[in-house]
Amino acid sequence: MASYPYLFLIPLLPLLSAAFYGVFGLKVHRRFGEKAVHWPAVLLPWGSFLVSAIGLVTLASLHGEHAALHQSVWSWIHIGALQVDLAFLMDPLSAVMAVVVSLVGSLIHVYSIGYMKGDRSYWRYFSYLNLFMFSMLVLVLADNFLFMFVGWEGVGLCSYLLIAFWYTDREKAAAGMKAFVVNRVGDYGFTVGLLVLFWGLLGVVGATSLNFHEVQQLVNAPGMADRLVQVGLPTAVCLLFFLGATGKSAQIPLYVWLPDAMAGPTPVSALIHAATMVTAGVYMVARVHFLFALSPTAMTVVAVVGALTALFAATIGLFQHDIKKVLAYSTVSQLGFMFMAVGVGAWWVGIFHLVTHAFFKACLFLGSGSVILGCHHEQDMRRLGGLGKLMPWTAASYLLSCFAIAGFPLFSGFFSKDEILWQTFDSATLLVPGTLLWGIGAVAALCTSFYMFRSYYLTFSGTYRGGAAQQQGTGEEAGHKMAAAKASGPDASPLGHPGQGHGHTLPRESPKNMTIVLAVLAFFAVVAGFVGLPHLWHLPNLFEHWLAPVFEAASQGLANAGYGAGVEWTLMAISVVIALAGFFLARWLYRDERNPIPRRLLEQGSPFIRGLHRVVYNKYYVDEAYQVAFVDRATGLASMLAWFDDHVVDGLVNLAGAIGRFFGRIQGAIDLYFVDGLVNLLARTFLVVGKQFRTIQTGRVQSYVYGVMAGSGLLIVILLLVV
Amino acid sequence: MQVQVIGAIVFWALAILTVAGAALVAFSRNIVHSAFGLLAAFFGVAGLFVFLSADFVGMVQLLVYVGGVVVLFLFAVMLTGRIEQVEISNLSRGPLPALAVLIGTVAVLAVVAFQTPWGPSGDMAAEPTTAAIGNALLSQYLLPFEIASVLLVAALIGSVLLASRRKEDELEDQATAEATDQPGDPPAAGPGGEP
Amino acid sequence: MTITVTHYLLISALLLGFGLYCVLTRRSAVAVLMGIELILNAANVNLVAFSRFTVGDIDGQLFALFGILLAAAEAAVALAIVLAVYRSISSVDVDDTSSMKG
Amino acid sequence: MDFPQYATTSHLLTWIIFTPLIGVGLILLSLAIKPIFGWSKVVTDTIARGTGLAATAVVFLLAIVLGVGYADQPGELAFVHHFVWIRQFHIEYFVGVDGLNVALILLTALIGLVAMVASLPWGGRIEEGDHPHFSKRRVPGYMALFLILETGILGTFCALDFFLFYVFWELMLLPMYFLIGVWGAPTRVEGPGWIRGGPYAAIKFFLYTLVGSVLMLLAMIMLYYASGPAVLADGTVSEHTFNILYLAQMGQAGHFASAAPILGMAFSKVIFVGLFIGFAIKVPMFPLHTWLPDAHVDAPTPISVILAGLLLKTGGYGILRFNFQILPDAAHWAAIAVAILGAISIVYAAFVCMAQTDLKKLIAYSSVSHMGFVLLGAASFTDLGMNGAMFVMIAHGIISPMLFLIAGVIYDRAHTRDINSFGGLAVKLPEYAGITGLAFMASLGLPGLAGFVGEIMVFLGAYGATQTIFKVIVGVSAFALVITASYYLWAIHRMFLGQFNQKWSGLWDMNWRERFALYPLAVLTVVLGFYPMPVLDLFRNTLGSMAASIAALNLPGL
Repeated sequence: MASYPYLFLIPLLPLLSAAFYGVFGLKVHRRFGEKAVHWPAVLLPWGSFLVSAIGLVTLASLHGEHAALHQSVWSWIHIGALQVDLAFLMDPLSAVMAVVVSLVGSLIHVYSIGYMKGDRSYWRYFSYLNLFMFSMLVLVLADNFLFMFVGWEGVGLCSYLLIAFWYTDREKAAAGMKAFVVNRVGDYGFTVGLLVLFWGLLGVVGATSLNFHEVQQLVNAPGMADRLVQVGLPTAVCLLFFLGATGKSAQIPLYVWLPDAMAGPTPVSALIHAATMVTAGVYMVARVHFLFALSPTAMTVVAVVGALTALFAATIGLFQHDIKKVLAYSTVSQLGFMFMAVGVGAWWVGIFHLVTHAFFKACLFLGSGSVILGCHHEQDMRRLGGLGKLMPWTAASYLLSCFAIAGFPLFSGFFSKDEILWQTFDSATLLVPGTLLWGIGAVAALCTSFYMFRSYYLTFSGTYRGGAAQQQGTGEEAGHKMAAAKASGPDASPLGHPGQGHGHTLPRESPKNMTIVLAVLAFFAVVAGFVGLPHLWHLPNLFEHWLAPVFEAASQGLANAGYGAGVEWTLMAISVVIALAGFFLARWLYRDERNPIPRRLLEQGSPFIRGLHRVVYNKYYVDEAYQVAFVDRATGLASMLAWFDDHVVDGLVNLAGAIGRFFGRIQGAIDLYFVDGLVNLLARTFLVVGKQFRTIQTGRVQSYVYGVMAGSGLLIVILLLVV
Repeated sequence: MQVQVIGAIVFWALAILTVAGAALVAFSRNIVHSAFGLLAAFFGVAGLFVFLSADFVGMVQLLVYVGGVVVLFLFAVMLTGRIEQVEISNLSRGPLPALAVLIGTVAVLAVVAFQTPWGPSGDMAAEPTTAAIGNALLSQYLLPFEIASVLLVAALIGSVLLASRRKEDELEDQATAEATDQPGDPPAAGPGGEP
Repeated sequence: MTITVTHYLLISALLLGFGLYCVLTRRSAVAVLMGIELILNAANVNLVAFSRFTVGDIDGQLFALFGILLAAAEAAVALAIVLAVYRSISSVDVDDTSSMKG
Repeated sequence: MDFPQYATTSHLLTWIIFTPLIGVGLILLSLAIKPIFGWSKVVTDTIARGTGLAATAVVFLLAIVLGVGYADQPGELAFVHHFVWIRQFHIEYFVGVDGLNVALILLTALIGLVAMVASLPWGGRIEEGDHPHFSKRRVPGYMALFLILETGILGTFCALDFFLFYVFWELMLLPMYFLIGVWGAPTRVEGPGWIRGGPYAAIKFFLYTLVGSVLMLLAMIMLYYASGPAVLADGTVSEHTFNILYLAQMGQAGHFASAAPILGMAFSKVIFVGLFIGFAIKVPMFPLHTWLPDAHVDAPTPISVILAGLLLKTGGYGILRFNFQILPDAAHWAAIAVAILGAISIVYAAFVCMAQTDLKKLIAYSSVSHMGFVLLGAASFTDLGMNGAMFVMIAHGIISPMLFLIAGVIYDRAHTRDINSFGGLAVKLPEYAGITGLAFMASLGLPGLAGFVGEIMVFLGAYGATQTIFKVIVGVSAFALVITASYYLWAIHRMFLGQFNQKWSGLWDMNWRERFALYPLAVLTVVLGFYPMPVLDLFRNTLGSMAASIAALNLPGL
């Protein structure tokens, strides 16, 4: 492993900016304006990108299986068996991730300049965003599980902070909280998985580590894999890690936070909740692929959960009205595809889809952000429309990305998604037939194509419905909503930029820095696929080749069903048909308002259809079920335990105190009435007797002398009598 | 023989003087007479001490009692009453019970004195004991001696204090508790502190 | 006729008796104090007599000395008290000093 | 048995321990000469504050000297000051630094200084009425008691003679009682009868810990009489010994394991339980924790800081120093029970936190939860677990003071700690919101901050314990990760987020006094999160060999 002393710069540069603006941001913003905030905050991530890119090039010049750059900054925790450094590792996998993250991240920083313009907390936004870059880069570049966990939780934190960015809105704040807590459930799995792995290795192999490469070496040591499988270690560890991945990557059952996360600013949704952070789970599975490879059970679980999520989320996406919600469910669905890929052992495909998805989904989100900005924070597609003419750049990039995500031939999504479906179909490693998963994936792909184009047509074609809605009676509600949005003050939303009038003027195209970013991303969305051409075409697959040193060893152990080229050609054709079918269906239904079928279907459809729609529209009531099953339980348990603590545990203490007091009282009573009573009795006796004797007590000394003498005489008499 | 007879005569004379003085103290109606009886008794006792070859104690008896205490009594008598008022030492209670006590006590003690076998007469030489007493006081009895001196000083001071005329109106004790602290420093204004 | 300890004891007993009588019968505090002095002298006589006749050393004399000393101190303090009392109630009658009687 | 001689090598520790007492002397002196010079209250208050600050600062500097000096010889016994104190009972004055206490001494010096800064007069409005701000009431008394308290804590950590330890242990109690009772919350006028009309919390604290002390005293005396002959500082042979190091030596040689049973129960187990209850009350461990929330709620801010940051650590330290070092066999016997109680503390207190509406109570319960980690880690008898337990103590010793300072900041301004009554405070108090967020994140164990390092080490260590049941215990207690995140985020949510509650428009952001107290801790939290090795180096050799030696005894478990 080659040492490369500049790796630490990649995460450090954004961190510097984040720390600086976190501490001094408010003052800088107030004193020097927005430019002073965004120039350094935007340039430093570009610096990260530059260093990553140089690293990538340097890496490319190395050869062999262990081609990797490494840098250890300092010892982090060295206790006993735990030897963990703050160390960075750039192998082909993390190099790809680092470059994509820093590129997309930097682009979105640029985009944010326009999007966040005029926001009261401009500095805070860039500070958080930089912090996110830091965390994400740590996540991908860490050379051990524990350090990776720093980034893992760090991105969760940033996600929380950015979702709740407009925190004066309690719902948005709550969405952030939900994201963090749900992620934390996943982290529970990750943590426990870490423990099991660490001690399991020590128990079985006799040595242990949390370093990726060392763990891989230990696992791959001759004969060890079988012994590990025998004790079921890989399955346990992988399932626990996968729980972590479902949290971070919004898979069933922990996907619920992602749609709510759209409460954050749209660039954030693009960066965190589409392009980078949510793919961390996929990356993590790819990272520990050598363990997954040992456990067909775990792989099956991953693939099945991925497939189900893909379908499940895609169906929800069909009927959403909020453009960002559509994209959110689409993200969940696409993540499901990626998990299908890594679940069937086609890790490089998963990463491939991750990369292409990062481009086109970021582009889609940023496009939606451009729309939202242009339409005064209107997200409901029923009140958009016809924007294609008004916002040509946005519309064009959005359309290109739709082609990409739907899997139109030669667009990037086509290569990655098609490869996933093929690999799934061809897989024989799983405990379920690959063809079944392929079927699910194909349906999901159809849904994807449909709802993406639905969103495109609803937004960009037809006529603009936003301004008109104000005059219509049916738009009453919308009017209130907008008024409310404005009333919530400057901090609640970035409304009120100069140049973005408050009036109901027609939407206009976003500023240059945003459209350029859209264009760049759209370009990548179109062409990124060419690095990973199918084998079928007998063209070099650069991407697979690049990642081969990482995955090669593990993928040899996997079995293929061995379908021939003919089958693959067929599947590819089916994919194209699916994409086209979705496209045409959506175009037919939604290209303009003329087609009455959707409305009629809803208004006059059978109760079944309406019921189905309602269920799907309400996301199958999963949130509500979770609320009842977990949140209410937890809070109920909490108040119960608090009551218990207050009344039983503390009650016992107070009872002990009370018993003490009670006995004290009894003793007091005894003291008062018995002990003291005796004394008083004695005293009273003396008093009474004394009163009688008082007559004797003359106070004259002489009398006393008589007494003394009488006593002496008595004594003498007694003495005489006795002796 | 001769010496013995003379000694006996002197003894009896001293004994009679002592007892007679004591009787005078007890029975005289005039307190001044009582005081003089006391003088006689003290003198007799001093002689008896000398007779008992306790010459130093006898001298002390003479100095302290005859020279000091009796004078003190006379002063007290004179300061507390008029000399002419002879009735001042009236019997307050019937003398008979007191007489009974007197006789009883003396009788009992006499019986004891006569009946107890006192053993052989001591053979203490009739020589001056002053030196021996001095030695004993400064060695074996040093502590009681010192304590006694302290006691005397205390008695001296005490009696002076008691006997001296006290000022009627002593100034009131002005030592009151120090004026309590000023309540608090002026309120500091907090940043942005508005009610 | 030899003088024995018995003689002294008799003298002492008489002194004690007269002292007691004095204490018992007198109303004047000064006279009562005189009786007390007689009683103390009786004790001293005893001490010196026993020292001379039965013990044979000077310890008794020393005790007698201390007795004298105490008697002198007592007399001084007591007479001072009497004076003070006289000043406040113009009487030295022991029956009159009853203001502290319970 | 062969006893190494611990000769006096330095008087530094004695200076550290008693410097605060010198300060107390100066404060009393100033009061004594106050009438002579006719000083006003302002003058004596200033003198008292200056003395307090100077004393704690000197202690802090001396502690830094100590830390730097000790860093060269980690694991060794150093800075020993040793002489015979009461010969009849073989009691010695014996203080020294080894891996177990060095970090805690440094922590004490730091937190003492921070709490002193937080005790300086508060720049805000003076509260009118009969209950002015604690920093302005009876200042000389407060400062004197504060310094006595610091001496007690320092002495507790430094003492290597059991009797001396006990003396300092008790020395902590009384100042605390008065500081809570006199400078704390005003007397309650409502509530059940036992709460009204008296310093309920202070009395509860005092009695509760006194119960523990009594048990400890009994155990100490029994241990003393069961101990074998040893030598004193001057080389004379003593019949019994209070020397903790000798006691540990005897205990690890099985001396107490084979001692005559008490009432039919094994000697070492009885002693273990006695000592453990005494320390567990201080920790505090479920179900002996209920004094803590009350004490915290009533205590003034700096006292809460000391209570959470230092006093609780004396319990954990005691368990490590006495229960585990002297009675390894009984520790083996009780390990699972201790771990289970620790896990219950972790999860249970976390749940209780969720239901709290009083910010200070929430933080207090979170302390219970976090101190559960100490028990869990220590009871695992693994290298990682014990080091983790110690690191959790250090981390919690930095984080919980932050939390209580934070609670103090808002209470000083709003005169309430009811979380539900706030809302949207981040609008008005951005800096405060930021530092609160950092502290909460650190407390919930966000990786990269100090809390995480300790927690993960405890989990790793406890999971690797030889007893299988530890795996279940860890699995359950790790769930506290989720609950902890929930209650902290929920607290942030209710306090800082949402629409700004106009009721609090009169609030203002932090002042410099609060910054001086909070920022060093915040920086330390971050630094220790990423660079914990300097601290770990201080004690890892000691705890590592301790874990190894206890594990090597290979005794049967429960």
